[in-house]
Amino acid sequence: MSPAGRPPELQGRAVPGIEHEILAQLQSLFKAKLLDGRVVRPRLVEIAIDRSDLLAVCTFLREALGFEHLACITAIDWRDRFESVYHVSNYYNGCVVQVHARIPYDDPKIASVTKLWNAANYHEREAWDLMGIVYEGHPNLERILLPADFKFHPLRKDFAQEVDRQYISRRKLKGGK
Amino acid sequence: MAVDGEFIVFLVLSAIEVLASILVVTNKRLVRAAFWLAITLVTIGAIYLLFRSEFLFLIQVLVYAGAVPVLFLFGLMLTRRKIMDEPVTEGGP
Amino acid sequence: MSVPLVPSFFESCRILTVAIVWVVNLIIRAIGVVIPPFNDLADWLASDSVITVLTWLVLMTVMLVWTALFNLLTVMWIERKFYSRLQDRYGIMVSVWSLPFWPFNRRKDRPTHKGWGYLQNVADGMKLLQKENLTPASADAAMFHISPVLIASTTLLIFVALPWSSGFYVAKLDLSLLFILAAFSFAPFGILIAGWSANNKYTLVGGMRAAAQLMAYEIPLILCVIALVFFTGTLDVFAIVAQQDRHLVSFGSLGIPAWYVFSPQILGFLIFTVAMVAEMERIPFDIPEAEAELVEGWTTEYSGMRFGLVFGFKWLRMIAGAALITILYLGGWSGPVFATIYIGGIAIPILPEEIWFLLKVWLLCVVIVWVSWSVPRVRIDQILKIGWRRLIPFSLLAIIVGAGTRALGWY
Amino acid sequence: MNMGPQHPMTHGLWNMKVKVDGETITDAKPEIGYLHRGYEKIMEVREFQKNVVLTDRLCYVSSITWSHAYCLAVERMMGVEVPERGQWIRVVALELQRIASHLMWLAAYGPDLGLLTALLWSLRERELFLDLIQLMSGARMNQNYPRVGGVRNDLPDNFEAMCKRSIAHFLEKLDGYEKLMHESKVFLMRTQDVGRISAADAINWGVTGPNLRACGVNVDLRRLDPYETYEQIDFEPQIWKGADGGDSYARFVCRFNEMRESCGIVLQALEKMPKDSPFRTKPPRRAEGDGYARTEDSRGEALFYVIGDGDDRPYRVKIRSPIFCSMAATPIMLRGNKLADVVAILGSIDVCVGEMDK
Repeated sequence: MSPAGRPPELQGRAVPGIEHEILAQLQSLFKAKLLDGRVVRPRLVEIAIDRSDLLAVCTFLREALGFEHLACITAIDWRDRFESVYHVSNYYNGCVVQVHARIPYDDPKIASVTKLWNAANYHEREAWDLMGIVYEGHPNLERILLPADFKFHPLRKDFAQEVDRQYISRRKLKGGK
Repeated sequence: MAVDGEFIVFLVLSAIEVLASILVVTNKRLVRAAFWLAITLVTIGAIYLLFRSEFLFLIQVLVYAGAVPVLFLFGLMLTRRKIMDEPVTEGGP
Repeated sequence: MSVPLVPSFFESCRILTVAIVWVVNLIIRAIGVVIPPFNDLADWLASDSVITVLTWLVLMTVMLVWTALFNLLTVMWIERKFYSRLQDRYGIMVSVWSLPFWPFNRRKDRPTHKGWGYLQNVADGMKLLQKENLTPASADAAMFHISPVLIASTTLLIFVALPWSSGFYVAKLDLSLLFILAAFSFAPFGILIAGWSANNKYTLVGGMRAAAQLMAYEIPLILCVIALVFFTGTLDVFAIVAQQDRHLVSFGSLGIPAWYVFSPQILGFLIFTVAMVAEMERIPFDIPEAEAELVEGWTTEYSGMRFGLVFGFKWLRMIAGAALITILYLGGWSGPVFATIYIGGIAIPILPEEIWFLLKVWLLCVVIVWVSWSVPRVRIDQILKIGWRRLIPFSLLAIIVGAGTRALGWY
Repeated sequence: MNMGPQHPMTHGLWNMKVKVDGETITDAKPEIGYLHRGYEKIMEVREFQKNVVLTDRLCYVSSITWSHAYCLAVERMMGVEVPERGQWIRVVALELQRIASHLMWLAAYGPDLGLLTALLWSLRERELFLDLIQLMSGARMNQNYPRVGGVRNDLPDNFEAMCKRSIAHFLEKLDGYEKLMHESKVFLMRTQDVGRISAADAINWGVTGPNLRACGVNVDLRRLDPYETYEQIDFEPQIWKGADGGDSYARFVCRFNEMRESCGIVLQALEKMPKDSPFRTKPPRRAEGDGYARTEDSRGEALFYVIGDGDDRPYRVKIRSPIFCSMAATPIMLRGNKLADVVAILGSIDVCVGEMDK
């Protein structure tokens, strides 16, 4: 078995230097499809891909490299594009791959990874709820934190907060203008 | 016929019993019918008491008032309440 | 071999009634000086048959105050104090000086929350009395109102046949044991009606559970009594206690008493106690109102004093159950007497039978409380499994043991 | 049947829709979001340091661990290195908070099973640790103690002695707990073979922390992805060692033993801590880039992903709460059990609604 693969028993300890190996494997397989790929710090690899390659990368991570745990799905509004960030973690060597999947702003759709990790179920629902990214193939994409009749996706940057900065001056407290 | 206390008690008890047993068969709400059934059985027991058969009275109460209506009610609980002529609240706890 | 403090409850109440009537008649005759027909009223009141009727009324009142007020409050207080100590805290400590009106609020420096807290339960009852009685809109109102009455009245019915000592009783029945059991067996009916009529899923499930549990535990209860009857040969609780009022092994004046718990009936005693705890719906078996999953079980929809009734009468059933265990297996009110004073030929015991009986009952209550605050709740299917698969075979075994030892003449 | 939002079973405000057949559960569906306060949005308009106040309130039972996770993420984004003494103090604070949180869980789990005595006992012991935390940070709840770049203040002089005394007292009391819980037949009847979830399912559904270790999976982020000075501490992650884990009892045992383990970590940390050295650095005001931190919270894996765009406020903060993910797996645990087991199962996974709904 490859060092990145699954040892028979969970050691519960991190394997040093594993992040370079995983990045190398990803780069050798996906080559140009990786828009960005670097080792941030020990046990953290960051890669960026287009949304069309998401399922291929995720399947490779899970099936071949043993990344069994989907820790988190973050949706980010970069004003000109969306990003869906997947933190996928490996229990065998303690490595985390941070997958940035880029989504165009006018068409916020991406494939769902619920088939790979059931944990994605709630995360994707939450991301849809708060950011409005449609995860195609999700079994039950409905609002989870907000009321079912809520009309907005509040984490988008164009959803204004009441005040830009929470600040009360002493003058105001004393009753002045 | 001399009207003595026991006779009056007997009349009252049997009146209650007859009334209750009529209510058993005419009542549309099944749990109320079961309640009247219990009343009927207890009054029958009380009539036994009138005949000085205390043991029979206690056994009647123990078995026919304590156990049988409970069994009936237990069966009724498993039925849906919709068959009764009452509004069914949707949702609720 | 103790002596009762109240040699005859009825006679005591009669004396009390006669005294009351005498005082009332003084007033009536004073009016009768002006309006003569009132003298006839006074004579009528003092007549024998009226006194008898009045005595029964007074007797009922005294018994109600004794059981439902004094004993209920005391056992509640004991429980609350006891489990508070178990949990490393003081428990209720409100003293009478915290009452907000004269003369209690006179001294500002008196600590108001360092008392014994006995009146806390009274205050809780007062609070419940002031609350509104709500009836759910979709409930079967008549049945909903009837069931607390049913539960409360049948619970009080137990105390008709349950004696507190050889003199302190309401009625002396030949079949008193059977009567008590019959009165006990009424409660599931009321609980089922209550659970069903409130039209709430929690109460419905709670009522079903209560009925299933009580039915499962009534059977070993009665089987144990059957096993005991092989020994006693009677269903009269007075006779049963009298049989136990002797020494099995004597060491001088003291000795091991011939209680049925020190006989082959020990098996029956254990089963009876477990079944009784289930009948009381105390914690290892309190799933009918498992507050964690069923809010308050079948009492969820009750409010105000109706809730107070069904809640408070749980303790009354506990007293009745503990008293029944005491009578059947722990020698009832029999106990050694340490000193008896004779005043004018009337024996006045220092430790009368009532004290012995209450001591045993309360101690038993403490043990039950102790158990119920140190174990978690059992699940419904486990409860029924314990009831049907364990207790019933063992109670049948108790019958066999009882009959066998009796037939072979070993006991 | 609705269990919640106002129900004694729910430790907070959420709803469990349970479909029952008689008393057996056929299906369940958690409904959450009643306590959603929009943390991720609010945090975008507050400065980095001020957000610690908010993260404290994510879970009021275990606030230090949450603030710490946030601070760690921000520090990694800024590239700030916390001085060594600051790291050790954080370890002490984290473990004390973990014990306090577990005791709160124990206090809630007891009444779930009808064991009110456990509530009073564990709240009594929780006072010890709340007092310690108060001594350290000045507050019993919502301490606002970890700061970006270290901790707010140094440990007081008498802290070490007090800590040792309290822990010795606590370890004595834990034996009494074992008598009340582990050795009680009724307790075993209620918790064993209830709410079972297989290790594969648990990993796939994203169950983390003690709930995952109860399935026999050797994952403890303090070991697997060490942060602060956990690498230098010798401790044993509490894993269910038996053949059939994943039930309520295994979860209970793992959490229970973790308290004991945490005591050991605190004592070690107090020994190994360098004395009289700086405990915090001054972080930059503005930062750009992204930083993520995952820590072993008292309930599982807490993950913060913070993105800065060069301003003094985060551009985006993502909170991954462990209970949010465990909640997705509850239908698997509940299915096929009895209605009365709902409390025995949901109590054992230690729900905290504050962090679940964000």
